[in-house]
Amino acid sequence: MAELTPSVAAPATAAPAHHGPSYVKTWGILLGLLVVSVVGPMLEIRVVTLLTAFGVALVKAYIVAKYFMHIDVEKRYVTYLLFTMVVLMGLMVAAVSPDVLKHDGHRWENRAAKRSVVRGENSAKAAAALPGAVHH
Amino acid sequence: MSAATETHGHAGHGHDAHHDEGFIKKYLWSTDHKMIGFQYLFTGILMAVIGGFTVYAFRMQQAFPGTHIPGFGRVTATDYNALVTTHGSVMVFWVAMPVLIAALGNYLIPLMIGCDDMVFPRLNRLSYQIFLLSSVVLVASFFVEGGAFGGAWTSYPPLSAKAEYSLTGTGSSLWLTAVALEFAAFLMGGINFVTTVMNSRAPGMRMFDVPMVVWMIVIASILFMASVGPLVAGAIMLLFDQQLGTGFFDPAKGGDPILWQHLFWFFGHPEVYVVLLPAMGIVAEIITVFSRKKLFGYKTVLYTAIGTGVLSFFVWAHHQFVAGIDPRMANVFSVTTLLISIPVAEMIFVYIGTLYGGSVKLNTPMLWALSFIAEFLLGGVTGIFLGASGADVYFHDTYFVVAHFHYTFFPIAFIGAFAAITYWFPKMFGREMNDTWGKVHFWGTIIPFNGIFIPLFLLGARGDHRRIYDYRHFPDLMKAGMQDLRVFATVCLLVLLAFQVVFLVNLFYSLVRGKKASANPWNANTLEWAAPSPPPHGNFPEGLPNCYRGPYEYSHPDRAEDFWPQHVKGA
Amino acid sequence: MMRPIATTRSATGIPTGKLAVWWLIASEIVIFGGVLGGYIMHRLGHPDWAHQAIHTNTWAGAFNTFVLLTSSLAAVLAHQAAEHGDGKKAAKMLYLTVVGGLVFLVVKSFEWSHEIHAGYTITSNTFWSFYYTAAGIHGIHVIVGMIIMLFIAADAAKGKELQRVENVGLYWHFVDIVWIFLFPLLYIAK
Amino acid sequence: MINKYVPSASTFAPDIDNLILLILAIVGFWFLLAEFVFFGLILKFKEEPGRKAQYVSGEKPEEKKWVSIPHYATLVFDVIIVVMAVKVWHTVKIEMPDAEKENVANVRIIAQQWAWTFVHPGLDGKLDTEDDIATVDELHVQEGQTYVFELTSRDVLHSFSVPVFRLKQDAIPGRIVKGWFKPTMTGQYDIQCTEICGIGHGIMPARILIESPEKHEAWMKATPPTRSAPIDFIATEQPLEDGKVGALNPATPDAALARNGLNNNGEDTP
Repeated sequence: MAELTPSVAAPATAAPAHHGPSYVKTWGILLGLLVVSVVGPMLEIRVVTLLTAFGVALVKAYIVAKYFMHIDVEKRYVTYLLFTMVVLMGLMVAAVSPDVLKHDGHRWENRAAKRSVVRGENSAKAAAALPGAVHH
Repeated sequence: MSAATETHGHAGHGHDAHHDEGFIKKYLWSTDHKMIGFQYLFTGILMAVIGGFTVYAFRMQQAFPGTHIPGFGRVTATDYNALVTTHGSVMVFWVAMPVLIAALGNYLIPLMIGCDDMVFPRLNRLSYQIFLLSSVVLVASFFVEGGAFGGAWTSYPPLSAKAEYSLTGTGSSLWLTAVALEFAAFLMGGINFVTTVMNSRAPGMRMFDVPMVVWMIVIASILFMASVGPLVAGAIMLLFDQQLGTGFFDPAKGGDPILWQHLFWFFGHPEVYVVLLPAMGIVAEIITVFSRKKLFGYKTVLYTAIGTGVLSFFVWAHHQFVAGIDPRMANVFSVTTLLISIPVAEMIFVYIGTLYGGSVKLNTPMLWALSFIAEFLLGGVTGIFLGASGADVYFHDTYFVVAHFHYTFFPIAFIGAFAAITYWFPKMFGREMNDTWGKVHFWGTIIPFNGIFIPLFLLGARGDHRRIYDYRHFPDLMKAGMQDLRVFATVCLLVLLAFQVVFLVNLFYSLVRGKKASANPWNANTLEWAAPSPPPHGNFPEGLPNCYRGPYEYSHPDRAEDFWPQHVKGA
Repeated sequence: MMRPIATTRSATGIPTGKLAVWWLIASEIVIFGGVLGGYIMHRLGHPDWAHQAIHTNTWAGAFNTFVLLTSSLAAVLAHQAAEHGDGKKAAKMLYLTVVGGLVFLVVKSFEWSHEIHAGYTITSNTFWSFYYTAAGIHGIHVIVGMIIMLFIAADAAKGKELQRVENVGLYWHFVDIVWIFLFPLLYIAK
Repeated sequence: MINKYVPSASTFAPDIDNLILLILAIVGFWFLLAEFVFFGLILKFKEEPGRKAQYVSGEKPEEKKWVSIPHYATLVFDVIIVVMAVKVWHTVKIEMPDAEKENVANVRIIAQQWAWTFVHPGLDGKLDTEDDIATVDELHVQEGQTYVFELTSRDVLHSFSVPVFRLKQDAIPGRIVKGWFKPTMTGQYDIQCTEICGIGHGIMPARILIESPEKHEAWMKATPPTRSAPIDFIATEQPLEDGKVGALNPATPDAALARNGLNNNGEDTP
């Protein structure tokens, strides 16, 4: 491919000299957080599970975005763009959940969904009651 | 490498020295944005013929139920649903989007921002190929056992999810695959458009020097990218429901059909603005050139277009007021729906304002652009009846809705496309279309168009509901005069379809025998008129142009001619 | 194939390839948003799914998270090498990243075959439908990323198109971030 | 305006008609004004040899005024319309008749591929009693009586629509949606399915017979009680195919097609 001009990193942005903690150190932090997110829920405490499982996931995502993807060095509107997409999904879920998440509302009732919850509970109890039910 | 260096003096990079490519390389395997634009355009026209045939068949059944339709035979209930579904899907996904966004976007964007091609030519070619594949998959679905999918272009489960309900099992999955492929094609195309306009503008072309049609196509691509995602996920889930028997949308398995409706319309409403904005851009270009007037408030139009785009993400559930969503949510969406009528109305007011003090030249492109405004006004205005939740209880899923969205979709997909084709034809093919035949086609389309849909407003208000293949089963809908309105609408459709032949003949005849066109036959300002007609590979043989001013400097006080091209340096 | 001048221009200051990848990531966020949004709404609406979720193998999920995080490290080291113009090292690191992807897929195939063998198929319960669909879409993105990475590594080894190393790295980090959210949603929420 | 063509036979029908009239007035005025100005400008500023167009950027405040006036006017009228619309929506879809204050009769509506099953309370006025009367494609109601209906579907989405009541509500499988109406006129009118539901979507018309109290009571006495499938058949996992549910086998899809002279493929059998 005869290339008139070598196309090493585009000149427009001087290649960002790496600053901040070394990549391997960041990797170490991420692994630590992974351990926290696995161990935390084992305590079976709901709020701890929420904090460790999902809170840590947010922190890990932030770290990967900042230190690996260098999103902070990038133009600001890139961050705004990605953040807008996430907010859009949040708004969609917020507007849809009164119909899908909840199984009844003003003058309507989703009997089939309520029934499937009861059926799920029953089959779980039945499975648990079986002698030598498989647990792992 | 210094991309920022002025490549003005550079006498066309290595492209021009290439040997004369063979037929395949030049027409079918080309990576030239103009050729890919033509591929989309002619595929879109071919699909429009399919869309036209389907509407001929089912409107004849509506007017003369149970009779033998010439060219089709008897329209059974199964056929009727398949024809209606095909008409809807083809016209939105395989005519409006390819012609307005992909064909014009591909052709115009590089030319109007003064560069030689899209940033990713091969990705551009691949996006057309996937689009072609989606068209083939859709057409194939007509011939499978059980026939084409018959559950309307919205494909609501459980009807679309279970073969024993829709009786078109294979057809449903092929339809869904075709739509998913089409989404993939337009995601790739969209990324290509947005990146090209962001990065490859001519030196000196600031944000507010970009022509309005380029802005509109970019905003449309962004709207599409941001809204199609959930429906791609929904399509995968529906395909699994259809083929694997999962229960995403099956109430018996804990799934929820309402989830599909939300995912569909979260995409569905931004989608109608995705096709509206390019048409608005086309109209802006044409009315400014042929009234020799600067666009009235460039920034107003741009900000209202962005405002419309943003608001279009918060209105979707007005399609579902009576569809079982929680009635308290309906009011929220009714408010946002009426709010979005404001920016769109403002855009129309600005276009009307542009005519003030102009020197309006009524040739064919201008007639199309002006009729877009006249017709779209009625489309927009009747949307208020449907956006107001109280009135929608009566109007939902009646022919009033059908007439409303045809008064918006027909101006967008057809009037907008005719305006663009007649305006840019000299640039695209280096020849001129016959203006008299153009006017014959114009009046032969506009008058019957109103003849079809005004009766449908009346029928809808009197209770005609949608997708009914034979109204004789409904005594209240066979009252005096109602069937006559249906016959009148169908006759007007036949007249309209007949006049499209005039357009096709004029198009293909002028392609070969039209009068030679100069580089700038309309004395317009935008950069594509700085290139020769038709522009060679690489667009600007004398070097890529710079941009010195906005696109709409017409009748500038301190300039002799009444136009001031963007690439001309001095006065 | 001659590259058009359009690709070399950079009015925004962001190289064209990277700008396109940011847009690709934006459109992918809404795709995964659709699947995960549907899953979260159903999961909160069906508390009984917890009994199904018990049968997911958390250790396999955790190990896979470790694998993807490590492959992200390799991807960013590849980018670092590419910035210094060392195409060879960048290619080596990219191959390491691809190996990480392979390990991820192998672990997942064992995990899935075990679960399917135990009777938890895609149609056994809507939880499992979401489980296989979400992880499946993510898996396809891993596979596509690996294939593209191999092409880019081949070019990088010859010192060509080194800016693409960073671009595919961005995509890979995004796929890793999706898994960072998938892991608690599918495996831990018991 | 609409009631000239479609009689308004329920208490909230006039409210909807008046709302439509209000919107028509506001929207009609703005539409005609915009078209008039639009065509006026085209004719006034048609191209004349030697006359150069003016240079108007539209950015100057006194120029912008010409657009911001209609802009704010649209906003004001939109607010008026939305307030009125929400009021009507509240009457039709949010408020429910209070069973204590007025005597309310309950009716059950079950939509299925291609027939409507209506369950009337019968003489005792209570549902799920021995004297319930289930009918196919014929809903008998009494003029002046407030009805609260429970609506569901057995298979796909349908939509219960009574144009003369200006009432429309989708029937969703697995969900029970409540609504109300109070007939104010006697007569026989169409019931439509306004959500595409397969090949029989066009042949599942039903009739609503609004009878005077005497005629209604006479009908109830004359019609033998017939049982029907429970409304939440999906919830109670009642298999549809058993067909033996209650005396009435409303209509398997094929039976509904045959009743309307079609074969299983939806073709007219000559």
